[in-house]
Amino acid sequence: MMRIGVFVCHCGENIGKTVDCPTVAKEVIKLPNVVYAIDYKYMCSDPGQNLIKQAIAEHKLNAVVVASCSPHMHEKTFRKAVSAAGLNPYMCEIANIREQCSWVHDNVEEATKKAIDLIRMTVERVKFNFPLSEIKVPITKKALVIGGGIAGIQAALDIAGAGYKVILVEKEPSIGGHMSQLSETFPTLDCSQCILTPRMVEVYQHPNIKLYTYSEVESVDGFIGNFKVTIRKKARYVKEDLCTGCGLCTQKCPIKRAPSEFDEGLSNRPAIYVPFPQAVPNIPVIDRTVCTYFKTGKCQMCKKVCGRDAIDFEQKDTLITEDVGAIIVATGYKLYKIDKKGPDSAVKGYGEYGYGKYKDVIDGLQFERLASASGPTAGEILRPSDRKQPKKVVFIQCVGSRDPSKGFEYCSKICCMYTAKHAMLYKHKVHDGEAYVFYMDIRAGGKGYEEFVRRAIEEDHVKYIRGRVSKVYEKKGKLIVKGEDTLAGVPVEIEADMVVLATAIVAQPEAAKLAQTLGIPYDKYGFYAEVHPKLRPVESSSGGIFLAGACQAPRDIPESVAMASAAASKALILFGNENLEREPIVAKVNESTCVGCFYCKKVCAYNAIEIKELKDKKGNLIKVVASVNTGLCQGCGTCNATCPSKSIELIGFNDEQIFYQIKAL
Amino acid sequence: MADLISIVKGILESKKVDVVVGYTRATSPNRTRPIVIRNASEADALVIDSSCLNNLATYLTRKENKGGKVGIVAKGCDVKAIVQLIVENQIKRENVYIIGVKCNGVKKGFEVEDSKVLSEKCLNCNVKTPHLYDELVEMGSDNLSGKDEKAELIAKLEAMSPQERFAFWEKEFEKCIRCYACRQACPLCYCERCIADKSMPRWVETSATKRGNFAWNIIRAFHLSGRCIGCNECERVCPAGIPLSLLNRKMAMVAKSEFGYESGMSLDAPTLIGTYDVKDKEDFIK
Amino acid sequence: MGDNNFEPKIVAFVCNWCTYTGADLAGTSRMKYQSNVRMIRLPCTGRIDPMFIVKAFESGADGVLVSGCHPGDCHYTAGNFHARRRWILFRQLLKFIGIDESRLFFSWVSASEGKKWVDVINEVTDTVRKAGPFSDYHRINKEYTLNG
Amino acid sequence: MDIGYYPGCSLTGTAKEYDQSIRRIFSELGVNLIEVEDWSCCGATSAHATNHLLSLALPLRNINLAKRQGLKELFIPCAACYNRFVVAQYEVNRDASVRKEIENILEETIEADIRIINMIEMFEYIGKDAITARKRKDLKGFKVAAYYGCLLLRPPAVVKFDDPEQPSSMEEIIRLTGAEPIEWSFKTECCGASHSITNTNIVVTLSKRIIDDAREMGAEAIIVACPMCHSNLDMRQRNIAKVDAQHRNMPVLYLSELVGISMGLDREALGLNLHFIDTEPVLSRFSTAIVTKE
Amino acid sequence: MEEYLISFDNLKKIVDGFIKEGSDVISISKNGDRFVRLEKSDDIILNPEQRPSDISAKEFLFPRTEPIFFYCKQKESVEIIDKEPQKRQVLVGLKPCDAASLGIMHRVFNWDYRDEFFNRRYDNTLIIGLACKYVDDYCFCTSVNISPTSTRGSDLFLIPLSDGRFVVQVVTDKGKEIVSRNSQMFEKADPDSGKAVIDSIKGPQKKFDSKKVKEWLDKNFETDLFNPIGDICLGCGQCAFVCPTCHCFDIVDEDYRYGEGRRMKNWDSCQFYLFTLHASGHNPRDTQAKRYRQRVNHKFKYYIDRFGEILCTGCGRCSRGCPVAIDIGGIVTRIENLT
Repeated sequence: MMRIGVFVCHCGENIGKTVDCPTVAKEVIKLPNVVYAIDYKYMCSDPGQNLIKQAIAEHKLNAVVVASCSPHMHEKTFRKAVSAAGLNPYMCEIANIREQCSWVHDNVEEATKKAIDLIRMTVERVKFNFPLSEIKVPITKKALVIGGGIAGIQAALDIAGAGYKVILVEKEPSIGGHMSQLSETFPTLDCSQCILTPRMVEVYQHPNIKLYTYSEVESVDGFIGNFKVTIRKKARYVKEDLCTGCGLCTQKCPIKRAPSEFDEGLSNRPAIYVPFPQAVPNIPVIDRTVCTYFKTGKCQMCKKVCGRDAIDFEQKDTLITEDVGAIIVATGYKLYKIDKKGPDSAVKGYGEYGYGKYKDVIDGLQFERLASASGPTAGEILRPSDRKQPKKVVFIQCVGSRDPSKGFEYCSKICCMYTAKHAMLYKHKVHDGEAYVFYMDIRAGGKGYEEFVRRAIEEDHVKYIRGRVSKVYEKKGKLIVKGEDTLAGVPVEIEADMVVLATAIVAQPEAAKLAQTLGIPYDKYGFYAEVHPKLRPVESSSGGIFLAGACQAPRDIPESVAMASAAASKALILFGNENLEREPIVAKVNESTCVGCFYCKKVCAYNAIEIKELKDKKGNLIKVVASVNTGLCQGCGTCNATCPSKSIELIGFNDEQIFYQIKAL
Repeated sequence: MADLISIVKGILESKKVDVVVGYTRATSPNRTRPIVIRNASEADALVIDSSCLNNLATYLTRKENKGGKVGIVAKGCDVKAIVQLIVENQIKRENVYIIGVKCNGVKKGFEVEDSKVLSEKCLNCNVKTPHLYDELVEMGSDNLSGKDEKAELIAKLEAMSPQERFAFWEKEFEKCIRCYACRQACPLCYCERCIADKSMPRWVETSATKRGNFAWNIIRAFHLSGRCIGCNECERVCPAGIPLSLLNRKMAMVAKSEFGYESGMSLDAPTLIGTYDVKDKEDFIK
Repeated sequence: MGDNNFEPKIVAFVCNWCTYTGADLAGTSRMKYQSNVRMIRLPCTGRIDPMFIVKAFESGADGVLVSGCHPGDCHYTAGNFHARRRWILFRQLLKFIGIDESRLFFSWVSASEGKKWVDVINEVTDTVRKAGPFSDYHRINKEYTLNG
Repeated sequence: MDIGYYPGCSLTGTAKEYDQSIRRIFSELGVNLIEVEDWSCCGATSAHATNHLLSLALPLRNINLAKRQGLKELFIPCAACYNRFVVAQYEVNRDASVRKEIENILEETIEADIRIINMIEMFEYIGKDAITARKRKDLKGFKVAAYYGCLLLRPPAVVKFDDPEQPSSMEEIIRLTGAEPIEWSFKTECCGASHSITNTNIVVTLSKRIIDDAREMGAEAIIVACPMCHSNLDMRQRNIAKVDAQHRNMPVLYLSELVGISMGLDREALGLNLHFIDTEPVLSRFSTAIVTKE
Repeated sequence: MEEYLISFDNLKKIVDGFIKEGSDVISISKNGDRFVRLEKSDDIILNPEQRPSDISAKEFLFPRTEPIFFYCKQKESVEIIDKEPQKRQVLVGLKPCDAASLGIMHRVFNWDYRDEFFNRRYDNTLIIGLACKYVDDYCFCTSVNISPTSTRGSDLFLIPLSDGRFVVQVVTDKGKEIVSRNSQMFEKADPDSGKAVIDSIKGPQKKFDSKKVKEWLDKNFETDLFNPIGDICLGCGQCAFVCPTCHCFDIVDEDYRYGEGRRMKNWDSCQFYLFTLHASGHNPRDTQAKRYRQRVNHKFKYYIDRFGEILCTGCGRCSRGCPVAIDIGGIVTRIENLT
C-alpha cells in the first residue's frame, strides 16, 4: 500500500504569488494514496527538509512528491533529504510548479489548477517508482595513450609520473611525431629536437610506460574505467629483443633510393631503416614494399650482416590486448597534400600553385627539413630541383585554410607563426636572399608571438604582402608568382626561385576510422569533437576518452602540451576513485518476452545492447535475447520506445510510470 | 523446372530439412490449406495452384519450427516476408529452404464469385518470380483479373477531411471483435507477448470498445510500418471484414515516398525503423 | 468551432535536456504563456513512444506536442534522429486515420530557446482552441462509460 | 532525348557559329533541343550592372517559361547567360524574401528547380560514350589549349562547377575527340570581356598574354565555351598584331565546333567560315567529309 | 402445430410495429456478413438461399463485450454502480442453425449460475426463424440433430412459398402472442401447407453420427489425431468468435479514466494460448493441438455429458471462415470413421 506525502513549496513569493499553495495542499490530500500533504515557505531550506524527514517518519511515507522548482534545481537536494530519512532517494519525485507554472502564468486560478494537475500526475507516477541504487563500476587504473607525438609523450609522462601504468601506441616506427621533424620552434627559435629528444628517451626508459611503436589500435570494447583494447603490432621483420641498433644493416642494404618519410621525400633511405638518428626505439624496420628480398626472394643482405641474427623475414603482425580505464587520443595532424587529394577530398585544389608539378614548390614541413641541421641539406637552404641556393623565396599562407570556396573554412592557426619563422630562418641562412610572404591576416595571438612576427618584418626585412596568390607558373626557369597586393590595390608578379606553401593542417586520414573504433564523435573535417568547447575542451563525449593536441583542432606545441597535461589530469581524476557511480537510469530487458529482433540494438547509440543466448540446464539454446550492458547504457530510452512488445524498459522512466502519469491528466 | 513433390521428397530424404510447409487441397475443391510434411511419403498431398492464398512464412517463427531446418513453399510475396524475418533475426537463412513459386497471381477467395477474381495483393506484384529461393517451381496461370479498389479508396480517404476520415475508421474499427486473427495470420507479428496482451500497463484496452479498437488497430499498423510486405493476410482473415490493407498500404506508400524504402526486398538493406538519415524530412517539425 | 470558453487540454512530451530546460529558461526569464499545457518529462525524444500519444488522446487530450533537441544536439547523440523517423511514419498514420496537424504537433526547442518554447506553446494552444474540443476522440472515449 | 535550349542574344549574333555548331552536332547526337518559347534577355550586361532585382527577374522569367513548357533541364551554351541563370536560381532558393520580391515583380510564383546545364556539362550529360560513338575523325596530334575564362567557374560557391582555379572538365571532352589539351597556366585568366567595347587596349594586353602563353606551351588553337571569350580572343588578334609584330594568328574554336569536326561534319555547317582567324591552317589536315545522318 | 400464411408486406407491417413500439429489430445485413439493427422494415432480407452470415447472431444475446458494472474510486472507498440496459428485441430470419444455437447456449448460462445478462436479453428476445435452402461443403446441420427446416429455438418459423408468401409455424407462446396481437395480418393455413416446400429442401447430407463420435472421444482423450491441425492452426480463435454456440468469456476491470472504471465481460476463446496460461507460467494446454482437442471435445463430448446437447449447430461458419481452412465437419467425420 502506497503512502505518499506531498510537499508544496511557496518558494517565498515565487510560487506562492501565483499558485495558491494552501489550496493545492488541501486538494491533493484528497487523492488516493496521498496520506499527507503540506505547504511551506521554503521546502529546500533546512526546516523545509526537516519537515519532509519528520513526515516520512511520522506518517510512514514510502514515497514523496515535492511540488517546487524544476527538478534540475533541487531534485538532488530533496532526494538526499528523503534518503537521510531512510527512504530510497528514487522514491522522491518533483512536480515543477515554479519554472513551468507559477513563473509563466499570471492567473492565480489557472496556475493553481495546473499545479494540482501536475502534482496529481506526479503522484500517479511515483506510485510506480521503486527503490534504485547507484550502479558501481570498477575502474582499471591504467591508461592508453594513442599517438607518440609531443602531446602523447607529455600525457604519458604525466600519468606515469603520478604512478599509474600507461600504454603508449605509435603507428610509426619511432615516437616523436611532427615535432621531431621541425628545425627550430617559434617564438624562441630553440632547436626542436634538442628539447624533444630527452622526453622521448624518458618515455622509453620510464618503468610505468609500455611502448608499442609501429603499432595501431585495432579495436576497443568496453566503457569508461573498463576498456579492452586490441593493439596490432605490425611486423618490423626485426627482432626488437635482439637488435642493438648498430645500424650495420641499414648501411649495407643495397636499396638506397626509397623516399624518406621523415625528410618528407627530400632525401632517400634504404629498405631497412631507422626513420631518423635519434629515433626511439632505435630499432630499424623493413619496408617490404621496396625490400628486394620481399620483392624477389633474394638478397637478405641485412640478415647476413646482422651479428645478432635479429632479422626475421617471417615475422607476422601480432595482436596484443590490454585492459585500460582511460584513453587519451593524441593522434595529431597531417599537412594537406595538394597533389595527393583523394576523390572525396573536401578541398578543390590549388593545383594552380604547381605543387608536385614544380620541384621547387614545397610545403612547410619540407622547408623545416631543408632548414633542419639533421635534414637532407644539413641545414643549408638549397632548393630541391638543382640544389642551388634560392635567392628569392615566396611564402604563401592560408593554402587551403580560411577558404570556403575551395579549401577549408577553418584557420590552421600555426601557419602565420611558422611562416614568419621560415622567412626568418631563410634570411638568417641566406643573407642576400629576399623573402616574400603572401598573407590574409597575421594571427599572432600568443605569448611572444606578435613580437616574433614583428622581428621577421622589421629586423629580418621579410616582405609581407597582404593578398592572395592566383597562380604559380614556370617561365624561363623562374617560378612566376601572380598575386595581388590588396593594400596597394595592384596585381603583383614575383619571379621566385622557390615557393613555400603553408598548406592547411588537416586531420589524420585514418581519423574517422579510429573515431568509429573508439565511438567518439568528430567534425566534418575529421577533427575529434570535445563535449563542451569551453568547459570541457579535452573530454570526448564518450566517458573515459580524452583528447590532446592537434587531433582535436590545429594546435601549436605549447597548446598541445597543455592539452596533454589537462587530459592526463582528467584520467588521473578518474583513477582517483575505486569505483564509478552512475545513476541507475538504465534499460532492462524482460527476457521472457523478448524475441530478439534487436531493433533495440539498432537504435542504441552506445552499443549497450548485447546479444545473450538463453540456454536450458542441458545447455541447449532456448532463445536469443537482448541484454543491457549497464556500464554503457546512458538511459535515453530509445530502445524502450522502439521495442514493439515493450520487452525492454527504461528503469526510472518505465512504461507504467509514464502510462499512469498520462492517465492522471 | 523440377516438380514440387519430387523436390520436397528430395530435401526430406536427404535430411536437408526437418519439415516442409506447403499447401494441400481443402474440403471444398477450389480451396487449399497449409500442411506440414514430416516425411517424404506424405509429400504427394502437396498441391500448388492459384488458390494457394496463405502466406506460409507465418509458420517459420512458430516455437515448434524455430531452430529447426524448414522447407517452405513460397510465392514472391511470401518470400518478402521470409527476407524480412531474416533481416529481423527471427530466422537464419541457412535454416530455411525456400521452394519459390513462379506465381501469376492467386484467387481472391474460394467462394464461387471470387474464383475468377485476382487477389488485390497481386495487382501491383513486383516479385512474380521470387527474388530469393533455393528451388523454383511453376504455378501455372488461369487468367484472373481484378481491379485495385483499395488504391482508389486510399485516394478517396486522403481527399476527405480529418473528421470524415475519422468517421470512416470509427465505422470500420467498431466492427473489430478483437479475435486478433490479423495478428495471428501476420508473418511479421512474431512477438511472443504482443503489446496488446501486455497488462502492466494496459496500452491497449482489452474490451472491444471503440477506443480499444482504435488503439489496437493504430499500434498494429504502426508496428508494421516499414515492415509489412503486403501479403494482405490480415485483411483476408479478418472475420469482421475490416479493410486493414488500407492502413498497411498507406504506410508502405509513406515508406516509399519519404524514404524510397520497400520492405522484404533485400537481405542486407537496413531496416526502416532502427536506422535514420541525418537528412530525414522534418518539414512538419517547428 | 463551438463554445468560446473552451479551454483545450494539451499534453507536451519533452526531452529532459533541451526542451524541458528551455521551458525552465522561459520560467526563469519570467516569460508568460497560456496555462493549458501539461508537461511530461522524458530523458530523450527517443523515449517518446507512439503509445504515449494514443494514451494522451484516450485520457482526453485535445492536442499533443512532442518536443526535443534540435537535430545534432541530442544529449544521447542520435535519440532525436530515431524519434524523427518514427514521427514521420506515425504522424502520417494518425493523419490517415483522421488525427491531423490541428491535434498533433512537433518542435525542436533547445535549452536556450525559452522564447521559442513560449511561441510554440501559444501557437499550439491557439491552434487547438481554434480546432475546438477533440470531439471525435472524446466520443469514442465515452463508449461504455458511466456517463456514456 | 529532349532538352531545353536557351541560346541567348550572342548566339543569334556575334556567336552565330556557336549556335549553328551546337544545333548541328546535337541533332547528330540525337538530342532534341527545345528552344524556350518567347525567351528574353538574361540580363547579363546592363541589367546585371545597373539593377540587381532586374538581373534576377530576367533569368527567372525565362526559367518559368521553360518550366511551363515542361522542361526539366535547360542547356545554356553562353557562359554569361549560364552564369546569370545559376546566380538567379541560387539567390531565390537561398533567400525567401528575395524570392517574394521577384515573384511580385513577375506576378507569378517561381519554381527555380530546373537544372541549368552549360556547354561542358552538356557533353557530360549526354554521355562521353555517345560522343565517342559518333566520332568519325580522330584529331590525334591536334594540340589545343582549353580556355575557360571566368563566367563558367565563378563564383565557385554558386556555380559549383569544376575547380575554379585549375579546371579540367573541358580537357576531358577535348580528349574524346583525340585532340591533345596542353598544360598551361592561363586557363582562367581574365580576357577582359567586360571591357570589350569600352576599353579595347586592356583587352588587347590581356588577350595577348593568354594567346602567348598558349602558344609557348605548344598549342595550335584555343578552345572556348563562351561567346565573350571567343569574340575577344578571335576578333582582337588583329589589334594584337598592330602592337606586336611577331604575333602569329592563333585560331580560336568553340568546343562544339571541335566536337563537330571530330564527327567529320562539314565545316561550313559548323560555321567555321565565320571566324576572324582562319582555322584551315590547323584543320586542313583533318580532311572534310560531309557525314549524313544514318 | 398451428400454421398460418402471411404476405411479405404484412410481415413487414408487423416488424414496423415492433420498431414503433421501440424494440430493436435485427436482421441480416445487406452484404450478408453479420446481423444488424434495422431502421425500417424495408431493409429486411428473407432469403433462404442466403449463405450463413460470417458472424453469427449470438452477439445480440451474448455481446462481444459488455459492462457488468461501473465503479468510482474514492479516496478510501469504491462505489459500485450497476447499469440496467436491455429493451425488447426481435431477430428476424434466423436460419435454423442460428435459432437453435441460442437455446443451446441458454443451458450453460442457466446451469450452476444464472447469468442475468444473458437471461435478461433472452427473455426480451423474439426469434423468427426461416427455413434454409443453402448448402455448401461446410454445412452439416443434419449431422447434429438439426435440419434446414427445424423450428428449434424459433418462436415463429417461416417457410417461403413460391408465391412470395410465407407459411408461419407458431412454435412458442411468445410466437402465439404475436400472432394473436396481429391476427388480421395472418390468414389461417390448411394443415401441412408448407409440407411441399419442406420436403423439397434436402439440406446437407448427413456426414457423421454424433453418437459414434462421442463414443470415440469418450475413449480417446490422448490422441495424435489433432496434431496435423495443431501444425497449421494459427490459434486466432475466429472460429469461436463467429460460432453461434461458443460462449467462453473473460472478465477484466478497466480504469477507463482516472478514478473511474468498469468490469467488462468479453468474448474469449479456448484457441488462445493465454486462455489457459497460469500466472505461474505453466500452461496445461501448451500446444495448439491440445487447444483444438479441447474445442472438439467441448462441442461433441463435454457439453453432451453435461447438458445432453451438442454444442454445435453445423452452420459451418468456423470452417468457412478459417484462415487455414480447418474443417471441423471433416475432422469429426474422420473421427467417426475411426470407430
